Amino acid sequence: MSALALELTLLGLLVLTAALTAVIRDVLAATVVFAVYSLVLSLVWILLRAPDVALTEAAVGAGVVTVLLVATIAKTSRPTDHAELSVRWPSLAVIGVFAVGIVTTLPSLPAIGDPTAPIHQHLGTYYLETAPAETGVSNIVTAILAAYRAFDTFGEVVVVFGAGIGLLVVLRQSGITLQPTTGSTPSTTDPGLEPSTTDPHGESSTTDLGREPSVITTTAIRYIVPFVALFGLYIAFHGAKTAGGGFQGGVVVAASVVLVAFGFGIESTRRWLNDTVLTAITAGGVAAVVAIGLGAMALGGRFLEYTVYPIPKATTYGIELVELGIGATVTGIVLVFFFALVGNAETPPGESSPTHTEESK
Amino acid sequence: MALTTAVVAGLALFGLLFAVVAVVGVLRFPDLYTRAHAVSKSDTLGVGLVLAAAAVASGSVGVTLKILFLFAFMLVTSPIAAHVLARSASLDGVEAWQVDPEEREEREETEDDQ
Amino acid sequence: MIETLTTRYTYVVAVIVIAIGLYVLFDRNLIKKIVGLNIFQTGVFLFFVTAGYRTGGTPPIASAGGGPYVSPLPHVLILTAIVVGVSVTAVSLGMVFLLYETYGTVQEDELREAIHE
Amino acid sequence: MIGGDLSTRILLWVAVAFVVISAVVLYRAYHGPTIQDRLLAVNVAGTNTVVIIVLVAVAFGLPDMLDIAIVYALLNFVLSIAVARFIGWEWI
Repeated sequence: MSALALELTLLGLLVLTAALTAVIRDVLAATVVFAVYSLVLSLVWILLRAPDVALTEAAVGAGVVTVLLVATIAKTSRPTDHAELSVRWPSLAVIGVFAVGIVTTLPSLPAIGDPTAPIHQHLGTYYLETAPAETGVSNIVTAILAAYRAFDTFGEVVVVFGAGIGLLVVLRQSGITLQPTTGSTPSTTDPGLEPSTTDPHGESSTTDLGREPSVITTTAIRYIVPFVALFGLYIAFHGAKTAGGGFQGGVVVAASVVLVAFGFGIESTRRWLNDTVLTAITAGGVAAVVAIGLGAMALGGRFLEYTVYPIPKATTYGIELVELGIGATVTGIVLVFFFALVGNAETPPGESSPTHTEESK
Repeated sequence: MALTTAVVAGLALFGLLFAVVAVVGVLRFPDLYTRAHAVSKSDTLGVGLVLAAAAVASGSVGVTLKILFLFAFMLVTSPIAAHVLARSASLDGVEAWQVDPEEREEREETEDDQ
Repeated sequence: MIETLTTRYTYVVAVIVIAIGLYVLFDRNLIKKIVGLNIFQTGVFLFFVTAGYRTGGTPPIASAGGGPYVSPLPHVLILTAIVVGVSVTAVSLGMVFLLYETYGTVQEDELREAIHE
Repeated sequence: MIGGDLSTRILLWVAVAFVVISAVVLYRAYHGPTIQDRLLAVNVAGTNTVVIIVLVAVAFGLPDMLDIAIVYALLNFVLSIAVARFIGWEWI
């Protein structure tokens, strides 16, 4: 009974937060409510016994999407502070008809959780029975992801890699590159932002954000970052045994670097993590997956067929190495997202674009 | 058996009380600084008590260790997050709430003639 | 109708979330469109993962005598879909930023006028 | 099994209470005059989510879910710091 009550309240809150995101006019308030939506959604995944999906939703929702959304909002529009609600009734009516149309088809589906439903009969049971034995990995989701559907996961890694490259290409048009500004050139002539004078030993006196980070934050970050990075690696490494995997671990490790970036200044972090390191991590991850795949072909098997490798328990190691490849790529790409969208702190948006007028919407 | 249930119930409800107090603080307090104050104190304590209740209810050492780490981490980070928010607000020029002058005089008069 | 509600309420919630996602997709502000796309996606994911659910099922992590497992197939599909969804969101945010840099607005109607000039 | 003995039922009902609290905090997320108010609401919602995950993990006997709670605790901290520091720089 209480489990049902929890499920219903969570689903109710899910719909409430989604509806609130829809009706709030101010985009930043909507994004904040969307962050709460992502939190509730992760809980729904847990109730539906999907730990891997919940972990990914946690990594994505709190780690990547919300930060990028707020970064873009802060850089583009000047949000109004009073959040009023507004509803466009005509589009609501059309979508309402669409939704009712779909709901009428629901009775044809099997009831939720019904063991006799077809999904629990054919392919599902095959994987549940043979996967642990065949791949020697107890997390069946990771087994399917990295062994049976390894080629598809390889495609997913390339998609993430492509997204990073795509973002850089898109942003290059507007003159934003990942190049750390070498030397301590004063960032802008704008009196508002003091020039970020970096002392010879690289510790910039005022961070490029133009504000001295409070001692509390920097010391706290200095103690917390190792735990965050270590836990990210644990999730990436341990993806085969418990819920987790390369992607979620990669995001958490990237979050630890983001912490360093905010604790000690984006400028110095970018100089520490300059382009060669970033490209090495991202390309290295994809290269690792390709190497494993081609190595299997070299030994006479098909692409990414682990069993061909002579070592014992080849599939287990194959899965874990592919997961680490994904983790490395995702860490690099999330950092590229962060540095590209958030990182160019030197040129506040006002200056770089000629057509930008002062009271832009 | 009944003892653990009683302990779990006590801890959980007490923790819930503090969480409710924190949320009431977040909604009712006049300005950001008092709200951040409420969250960093009452919420952390409320969460700690409920986590303790969960640890007692679980009974297994592994789970209790993880919950202990979780609570230690939140004990450190939750106040710091509130600090960072308050600092970012003060740098942005969000003024703290004061009783406005006329109200203060009335209050002083009422106190004098009591 | 009642029978659908009692045994398939999560599907109904999934459809509602998909509808809200569509509604937000038609918003004027480009960034809210991206948020709407995300909500729409999660609605579809909810539909998939609920299909795989099994009453009294345990998560698909093989453990001795793990009891009836929840079907792992929807989880695998959704994991890949979430990753692709994040990539799409990041690149589209980059494009919104580029549009803002060149035309100075993120509102769809103002953008259309600015492009026509 | 799940709602079986009393302590798991208590945990689940406390989890329901925390979900309601997160819903109530939404008002501050929507109305909050300043940006930092909204971030505070997300911070409270995040902490509540961590607690709900732990309660559900213990009530349903799924120890793996605690990793998710830890990830959320880490990422909520990163989110609060990243967004607060980032917004402080802009004119908002």
